[in-house]
Amino acid sequence: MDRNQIKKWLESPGKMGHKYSLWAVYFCTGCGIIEIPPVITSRWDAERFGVLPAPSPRQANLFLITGYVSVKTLKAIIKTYEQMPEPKYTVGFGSCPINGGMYWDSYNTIKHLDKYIPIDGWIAGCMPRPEAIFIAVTHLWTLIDKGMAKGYVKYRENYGRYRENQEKALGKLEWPRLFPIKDENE
Amino acid sequence: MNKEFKQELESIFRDITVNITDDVTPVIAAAKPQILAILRFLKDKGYGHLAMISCVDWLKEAQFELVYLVSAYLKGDNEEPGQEKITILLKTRIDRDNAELPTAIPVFENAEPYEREIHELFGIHFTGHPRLLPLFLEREYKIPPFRKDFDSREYVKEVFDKIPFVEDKE
Amino acid sequence: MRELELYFGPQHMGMVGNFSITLKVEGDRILQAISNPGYLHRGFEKLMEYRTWIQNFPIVCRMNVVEPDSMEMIYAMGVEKLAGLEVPERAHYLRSVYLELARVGSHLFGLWAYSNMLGFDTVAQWAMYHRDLVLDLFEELTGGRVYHIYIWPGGVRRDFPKGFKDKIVSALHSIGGCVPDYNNTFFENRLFYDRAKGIGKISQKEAMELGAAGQVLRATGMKYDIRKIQPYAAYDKVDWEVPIREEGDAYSRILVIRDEMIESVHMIFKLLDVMPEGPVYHRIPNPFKWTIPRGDAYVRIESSRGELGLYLVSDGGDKPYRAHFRTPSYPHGLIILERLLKGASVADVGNIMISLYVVAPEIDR
Amino acid sequence: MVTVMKILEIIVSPLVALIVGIFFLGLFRKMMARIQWRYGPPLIQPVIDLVRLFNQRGFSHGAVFDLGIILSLAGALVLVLFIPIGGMCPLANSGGLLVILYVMLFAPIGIALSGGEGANPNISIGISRKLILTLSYEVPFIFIILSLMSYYQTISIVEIVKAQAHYHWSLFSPLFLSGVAYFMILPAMLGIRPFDMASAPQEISSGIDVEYGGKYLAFSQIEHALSLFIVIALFVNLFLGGGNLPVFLLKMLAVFVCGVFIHASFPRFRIEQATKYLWFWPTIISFISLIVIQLIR
Amino acid sequence: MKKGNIFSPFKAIRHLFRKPKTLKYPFEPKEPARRYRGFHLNDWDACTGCGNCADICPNGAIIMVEIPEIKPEPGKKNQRPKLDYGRCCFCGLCVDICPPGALSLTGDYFHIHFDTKTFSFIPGDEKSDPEHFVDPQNYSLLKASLSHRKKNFPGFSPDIEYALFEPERVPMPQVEPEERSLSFIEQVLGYSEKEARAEAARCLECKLCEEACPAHLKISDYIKAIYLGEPEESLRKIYEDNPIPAICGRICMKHCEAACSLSVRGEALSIRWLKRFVADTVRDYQKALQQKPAPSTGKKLAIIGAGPGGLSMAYFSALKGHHVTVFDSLPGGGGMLRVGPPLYRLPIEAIDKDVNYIKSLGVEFRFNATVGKNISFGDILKQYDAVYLGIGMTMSRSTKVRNSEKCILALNFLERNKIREKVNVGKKVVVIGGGNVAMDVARESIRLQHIQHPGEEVVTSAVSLEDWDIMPANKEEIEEAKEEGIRFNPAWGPKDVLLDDKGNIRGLLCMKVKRVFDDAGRFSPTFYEDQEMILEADTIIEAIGQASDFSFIPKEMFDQLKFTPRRKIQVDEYGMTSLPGVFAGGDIVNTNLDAVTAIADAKIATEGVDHYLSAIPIS
Repeated sequence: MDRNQIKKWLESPGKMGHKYSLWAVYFCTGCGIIEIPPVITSRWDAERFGVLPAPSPRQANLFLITGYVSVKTLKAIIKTYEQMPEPKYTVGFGSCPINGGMYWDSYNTIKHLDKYIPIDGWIAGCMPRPEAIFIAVTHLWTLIDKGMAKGYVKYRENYGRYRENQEKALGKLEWPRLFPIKDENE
Repeated sequence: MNKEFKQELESIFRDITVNITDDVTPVIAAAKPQILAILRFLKDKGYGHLAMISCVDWLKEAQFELVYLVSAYLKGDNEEPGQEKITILLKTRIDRDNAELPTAIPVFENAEPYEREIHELFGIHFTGHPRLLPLFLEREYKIPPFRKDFDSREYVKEVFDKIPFVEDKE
Repeated sequence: MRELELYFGPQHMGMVGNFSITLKVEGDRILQAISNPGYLHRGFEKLMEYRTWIQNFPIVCRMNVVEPDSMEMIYAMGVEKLAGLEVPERAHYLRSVYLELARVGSHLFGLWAYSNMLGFDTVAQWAMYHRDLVLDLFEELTGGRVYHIYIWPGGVRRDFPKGFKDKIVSALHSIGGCVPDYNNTFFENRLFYDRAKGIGKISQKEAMELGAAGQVLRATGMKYDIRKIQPYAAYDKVDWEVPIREEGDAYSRILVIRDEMIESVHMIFKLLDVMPEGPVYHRIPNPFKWTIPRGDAYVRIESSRGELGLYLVSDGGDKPYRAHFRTPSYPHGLIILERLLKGASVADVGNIMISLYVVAPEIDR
Repeated sequence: MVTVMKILEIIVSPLVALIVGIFFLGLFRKMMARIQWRYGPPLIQPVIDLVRLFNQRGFSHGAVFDLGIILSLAGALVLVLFIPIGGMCPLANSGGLLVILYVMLFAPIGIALSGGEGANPNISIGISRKLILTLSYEVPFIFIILSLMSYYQTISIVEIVKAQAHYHWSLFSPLFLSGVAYFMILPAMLGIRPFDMASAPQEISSGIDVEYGGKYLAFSQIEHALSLFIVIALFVNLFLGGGNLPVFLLKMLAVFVCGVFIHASFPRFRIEQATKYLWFWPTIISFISLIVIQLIR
Repeated sequence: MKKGNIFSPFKAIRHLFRKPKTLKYPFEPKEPARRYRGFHLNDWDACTGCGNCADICPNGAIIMVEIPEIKPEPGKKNQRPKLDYGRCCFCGLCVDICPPGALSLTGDYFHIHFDTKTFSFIPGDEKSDPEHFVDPQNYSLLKASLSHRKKNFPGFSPDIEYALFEPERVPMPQVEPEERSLSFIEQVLGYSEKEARAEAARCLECKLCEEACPAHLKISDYIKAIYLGEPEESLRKIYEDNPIPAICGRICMKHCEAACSLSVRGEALSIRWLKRFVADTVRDYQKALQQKPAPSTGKKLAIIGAGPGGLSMAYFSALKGHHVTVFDSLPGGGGMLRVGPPLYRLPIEAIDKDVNYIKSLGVEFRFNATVGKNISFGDILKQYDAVYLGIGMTMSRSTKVRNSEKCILALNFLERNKIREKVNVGKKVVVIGGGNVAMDVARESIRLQHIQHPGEEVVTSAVSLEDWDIMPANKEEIEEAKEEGIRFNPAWGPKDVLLDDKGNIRGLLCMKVKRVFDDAGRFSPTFYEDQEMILEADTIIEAIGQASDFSFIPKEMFDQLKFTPRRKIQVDEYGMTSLPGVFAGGDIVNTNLDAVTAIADAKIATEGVDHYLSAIPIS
């Protein structure tokens, strides 16, 4: 660790802590999850960078949305995302959450995940290789450093519209609103 | 699947056609009321493995075709060798409107999820089924999605593509 | 004690795949378990009706992420049967080798999931490491790590690259060299025996009644393996054994998986020895004009989890009229799991589920 | 001067416990990683995690939820004060083993209190498992403590350590069987495999920790680090003869490494299997030991 | 397996002291496999813009976008595929279908971004997109993305062996050269139905051919109809744009096949033979086509020349309801095609089949009527509301070297052989010229020699100014001519026709050609005066080009007729010449000089005539 690092640690321990201690929600949303076990196990060992699977969303700060999102999963994703404490970062995996991927004409998968929850970064690939996940982590570090990974803030500020989109896709949601909805006209 | 078996089947059940085009997948076409009896007969004959129940929507003919695929497990004493190679396709056609069929659970217990799935995706009602609850789907669909008149691409355009992106206000 | 409703999954560390089980528990006992699939439902078979015969080839493998290869194989077999396509001799051998590699990879994944679920991450990590070695082989052969898109109607997509045989052999040797480690640490671990013995016990009669196949059935003592019963690819060209066990519990299921893995490795060596030279691909008709005569076909193969079937219907057009997959996890996950969980301990949910090798995406499709 | 030293000790000894405990957490992950053929996180990873957790918003389920975690943390901190750390023991003369026996129940009770507010079925299962486990190892533990007390005729740990310094370690005395029994219940007290069912992530999503996030989880982690320290320190003090600080820490490290080995080599027990195990071998051995000691005396 | 014990698991601990097996990624690099299916790479020079990749993509990930910088040319559209990595599944079907093999996948697969818009891009290669490809030493994993890619990083690349299309065409059954050079039987036998369907199945429907075809035939549609086993439907599709399929199916210059995307790495689809198959298979055009002309407009149109242009004009105008009269000096339809192409390529029956169908639509044909001789051009102008000139090039040019009047002109030679008595040729024939007409002449000549001098040694040699590489004749024609025994003398120019004492031809004196075209690309041959050669000959045929015969047009009108710098009649966008009501098309207007271009001209002129006629009152 050089001087620069130490200076950064002293200046903003929060940012640095989040950078080097990314705990991912363990949620197999789609087929991209198949590359997560190799990443967190011996061949690639993401724990070198402090990336760990967290058993509960309450403890996590990283949400890897791994692959296609069916309507039923979307509900679980939103629930899980709202359970995560702030700050939290989301990464969309592979083609499917970006623009529908190969399920672009499926009646039961959603096509653009960022319509429903904010996404801080996307990884190309079907599915992304472990290497790409590592590079994505380094990119996420940069975004955290620069303060650009602000998806959770965006979610809080535009909660009304997100909630509206969620209800369009899922029907009435049975759980209460996470934030009070601000008047859009303000 | 040999000739004798075919004759035996045809003698017991009337109005069925047994079609042996290929050694391993003989096709039996029967009418709706006979299905359960034939299934039971096949099970007694050793075809005790219901591989699956499939459904084909023949839109032009306004019919659903239910296909029961039954094959045989290995037997300990191996009395009729070669039976386990055979998968029998038992087909029946039912009308598309008010599609209804008796459940096959009394004969094959594992028919339950297959019938549940067909009920959900094709809208066929199985009388006597203990739980015809939704299996896969979360949303409500006006037409069950696996019917041929349900256009998935159109549906995506109607529902998902119309949801707007959330942009920052600046 | 009061009755609780416990949601096992989908967001759960013990859950492999996006699947959920609703448990009604009293203390540590499960009163009722309800499988709750559908988190991965994409309407796959509906999507296939929109795509031409060749366009379906890259997407069918997506149905099951753990072992996509058997999906490719069954689709290719279905199309070949409907269209009457010929497959070159060498392609049969390549397919067998490829499928057996996939079986090894898949079983290693299963071993990872099982030992991880028992909280035994040491073995879990080893197994995952070894699976990665298999994936490296796949990458070398097909250009994809997970989705290989290799078997297509009419043969396989590319021949072995140079020196690939040696790479297979060396990779499998390095996995095989660790079998004693696995034995010592996992399979001969008394705690594994304690945890798995007698858990999720199913009798042969019940298994047959519920439509079981694969290692669930083989663990009850029936040598039911479609590779033997109805040989496809090159499985009838070499000698091999179907490993079985008698008890029908999680312990024997896991050991059947282990024995099968070893048998597969031996089979690959045998296949590599007798593999003929020659072409590997008979060109399929022009993909934009390819129509298949009206008809239907049912084909089945032995995937790493049991009987995988495909009922394929063509109405004479350029697209499948209907495709319906009989996936092995379907009866295992939706009926047998519910039956076995009833009365079990909460601690054994994952134990039973993973020993049945329930893979969620192929249930939901 | 003595008072100043005492106050200093009161400040320093929890610090030492904390540092050692967190170091052990890091070492634990590092060693596990090496056994699993990988490099593992840097040694200070637990510190980074703690920094992160303190900077993350936790979610509270009410006052009791907060109170419970503080109670268990306070219990652990208090407990540290009763344990001699290389000759440094702030509360050496007050209570000794009996207090420890008593205060050690604080942590599970605190967590049970807090978790009861969490309203998550996983927590209730986790708590019941934790309590059952505590009950299970408490039986042999009490036998062991009784053997110790009757052998050394004292309830003060400092006295026991001193006595060992004069003769030989308790482990190589007639207390040998008690030592073995203690070693056998050590994983259960540490909450490591095969006895980590109370927080089994794959079964009940980390059980008691499932609703903790942010600083709550950080407190929980610190509590975990402290209890790791306490249990091992107790073992070192009672059976391995304590010693001055470096020796003491080395002995702790040795015990800890044995614990990691056990953790790395076994899967998890079911809770009834754990109870069965704990009430069988360790209980019998510690009971025999107790009888042996009574006979000797 | 044993029940196990609790001590054996501790053996795992020895791994504590071993070196971990983890790859220290990203500090230790790991290259993807050689066949890795990563991001796309498109060789823009090779890409034809055919769009097959977009058609085969199961996910709709590829769309074709127009690139304004690229000039479209025959066989190349100015479209390039645009990839959407929010859709792509990296299956590589696009690579396997790509006919030119331009598309491939690379080992690059990193693209991590917070903006989804960056996930779609137009793939290029190192040449067309240099700023996004960096050298391996400047390549950084941490910056790797779609705009930071490694140079020379091959992945899954196309392999013709495993391509999804069939690169080889179904061989056309032909009469063997030894046999065909002995008679005038038709050389090409035509596809059987099975062969035709197999060949039609190769078509990828990219429609590059349709753009290359001057008449823009709906090629992929009619080929699909053949594939589906519906030759009638196919014929209907052809007749939308081309009323002479039996002729075109034999002698078309097949611009389409040159443009065919399959031709880049394999053999082009034999579009011409498929058209011929349709024309030959359908026996009764009237029954198959069921065409009815529009109600009569009462307007009258005269067409001079019954060549392909005139026939097409007659067909299209007749369908519009005009009354059409066609004048031709020959005894039948077809114009130059009736006399030019030898019998072994275009039999008279095929021409008559097409002409008869057009006749059946109510078109009046006046054969053996030479305008200017039997009927004057002025009369035609008076009697008809509009006139279409489709006279083509009917006069052979001569080399004008000394004694060249002793030589036979190509068109005379061909015409006599085809519709009159055959020409007597000597045993040694020299053909001057390197174009297609020269090939026809030479090949006819060798047939005549075999017929007239059976069993004797005969020689036909061809002399052309152009060397092999620039010889204007089709490669196929040259090959076939070689097979039949023609001897070629490329890059020799005629200097003198040598006569013997009796005034008969003795031989041809030739000079070596230095170059044929000057720097500006104009035709101006220069010779090495010192290199000479004598080709012995008793017959010399000149086939160096043709010219039009405008002598039937009265002088004062001819003066009003405007010409382009290349001595072609100047027409407006409706095909009308500078004389009002006089339209023109075909070889006298365009420089392609082939039948299908004449059809294209006729299509344009039909619109023009229709427009023009609707403006004038009924006379």
